Amino acid sequence: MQLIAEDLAIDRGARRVIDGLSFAVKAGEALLLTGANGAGKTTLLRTLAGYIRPFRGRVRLEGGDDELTVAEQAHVVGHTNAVKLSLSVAENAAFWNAYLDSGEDAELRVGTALRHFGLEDLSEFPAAYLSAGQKRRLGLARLLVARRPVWLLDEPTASLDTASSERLVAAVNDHTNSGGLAVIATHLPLALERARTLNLAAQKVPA
Amino acid sequence: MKSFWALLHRDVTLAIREGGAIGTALGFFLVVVSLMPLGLGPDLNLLSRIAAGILWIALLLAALLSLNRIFEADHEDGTLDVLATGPLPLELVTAAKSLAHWVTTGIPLAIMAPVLGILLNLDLAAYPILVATTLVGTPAVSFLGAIGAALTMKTRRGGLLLALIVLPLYVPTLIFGISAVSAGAGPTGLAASFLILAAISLVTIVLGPLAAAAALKVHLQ
Amino acid sequence: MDLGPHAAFIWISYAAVTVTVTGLILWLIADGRKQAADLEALERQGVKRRSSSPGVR
Amino acid sequence: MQTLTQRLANPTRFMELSARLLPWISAGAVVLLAYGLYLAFFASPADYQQGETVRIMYIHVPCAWLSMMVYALIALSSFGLLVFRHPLADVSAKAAAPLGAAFTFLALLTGSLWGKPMWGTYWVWDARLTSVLILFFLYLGLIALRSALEDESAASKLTAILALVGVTILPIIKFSVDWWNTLHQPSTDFTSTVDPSMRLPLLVMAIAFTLLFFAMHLKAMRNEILRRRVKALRTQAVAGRDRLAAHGAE
Repeated sequence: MQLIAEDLAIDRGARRVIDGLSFAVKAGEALLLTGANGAGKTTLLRTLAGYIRPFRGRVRLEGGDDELTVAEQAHVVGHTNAVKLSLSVAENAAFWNAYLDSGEDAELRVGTALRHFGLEDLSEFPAAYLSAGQKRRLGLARLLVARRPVWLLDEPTASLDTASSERLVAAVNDHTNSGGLAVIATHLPLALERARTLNLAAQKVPA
Repeated sequence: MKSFWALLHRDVTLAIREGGAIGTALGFFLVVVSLMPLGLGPDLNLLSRIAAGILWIALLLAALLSLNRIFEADHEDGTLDVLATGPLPLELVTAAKSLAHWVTTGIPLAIMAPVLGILLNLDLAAYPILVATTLVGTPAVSFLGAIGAALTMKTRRGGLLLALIVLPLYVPTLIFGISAVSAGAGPTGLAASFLILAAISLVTIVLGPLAAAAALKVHLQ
Repeated sequence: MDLGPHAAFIWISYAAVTVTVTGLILWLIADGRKQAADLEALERQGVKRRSSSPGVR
Repeated sequence: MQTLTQRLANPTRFMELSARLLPWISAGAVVLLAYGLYLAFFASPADYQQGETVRIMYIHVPCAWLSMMVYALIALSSFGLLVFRHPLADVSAKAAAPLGAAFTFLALLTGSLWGKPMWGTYWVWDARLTSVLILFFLYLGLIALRSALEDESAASKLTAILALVGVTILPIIKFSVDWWNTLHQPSTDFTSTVDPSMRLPLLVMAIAFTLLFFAMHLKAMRNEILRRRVKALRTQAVAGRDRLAAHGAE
């Protein structure tokens, strides 16, 4: 399986943010997107996820399920956590499990996900009580409550401490080791096992 | 289908837990209805004649208050982005959320309407009809409202704009809702307007989610 | 011209249409001039369109 | 037809073509308008029922006709934008909305000025008046929604969706208002058959107003295209400055 971007040109407003970008990410691989603010990391991720229609070029998942769009085979974690404050931690995770994964072995998956991100002691608390870092971890726990071959993460380590970042890195490594692939926008180096780096600033066509 | 029920269940749970929206809508409904006699004078005959109209208009205004939260909250915390990547087509996402709005706002308002009818000296025979028409008519309120909520999701002063867009669309519901209740309609008129009201609700249940989903797709870009 | 007892209504109708339509036309002309002037000012500053097709104005 | 719309798809072509067309349409509108006004005031008799007030009809009917035609045009343009992504469709819809609202307003105003001497009141909740009033609200909604959205491309698509929703719901609104009206009060049939002496001035005025609208619409579309060019150039100029600043810093 590989995620392929072919000759992408993406406009935001009247500005061409990305022009003529091609790359492929194979199963078992993680691609780190780097580049200054405004280099187009978020835009590229949202295009891969299918929210933004590129001006030119296309995104496809080779070896995936042809019935589904790329977005339907991907986890997308953006700047927001998609956490409901009046639901408990466990309810938040259980909802995404039921919604994204048709609730297969729900309890097991939810339990594993919360444990991995160190939230198991908080599972009965309403999410409103969580700190920013804990909310972020709950947002990331979504990655484990449902199985998706593609992970698209936008600055996933934002508001995470070192220990939590390591848990995320471990989750991504597990994911790639079991045949998944990931595209991660980050400005911090992540100690991933099999990662390549794509610097978006360098990709820019000189003016 | 499991995703649909999960989403519906979550929205209903949220509305009950957060409580504010339902309470505000019901409170607003009560306030508007009780202001009417103050404006029109305490003539009970007059009030009972126009009770159905007052109740329906106040109900629409009360429902309007809660519409803008249908998509806004999910948009703000990023839930909408994730919902869009789920196995459920966006049309069914909007359908589930409109349905949840009906369950949490339409039904409570419909139940509240006959209680407020007492304040307006509503004819006793009209009570069952009032409950029936509000129950059958309020889905149109939620599903049409969802279109407006989706269109105005990211706008400044979204609430006022929402009212401007949605209220003209409520005209048919209002007309047939009232005409079914008003005493002069007679049994045949009643059956006719009741059926038309049901038809309007069915049409909007089909049309609303399509238009709302189209609007959300634009916003997600 | 005698327009009968309701002449005022007729004149007001025609006046309202005339005023509104004239107003719209004047606005359209003024708006057109402004856009053309802005465009010219930008071009004089040397800003060129990316996909410029010559002679477009 | 295909080739014509394709050729028109290019805004540059459109600018050339409309520049050539605009004077002719405007001239046609002026000539027909003059002829129509002559017919309306001098060459047509007073109605045996309505008296001289019938002359209001000669501007009221064309305005009412335009109020509906322009909405149909907006709906068609919206369809063209959403389905075919026609680049001029949104320009057309955006340019038409305020014009349509203006003519709808005029239809309501002249209608009520006709109603006062004829019915003894400026406004009756007649089925037709009510549905035109709702049409006016729909226009206001379209204009307000567009002006409330920053992003131009999102605004155009969302407005198009609203226009299409409006066009699907309009027949239901119309039907319900008719029904409501017959329920409340006996419907008065004011649309008695048109006398031949009125038919010609009505027809001429209707065509004149239609041409007038198209002239204004073309002009508004041209303005809109220029406005978008100005906007694009400004964004480009700002981006250019950014690049210079970045180079300077290195």
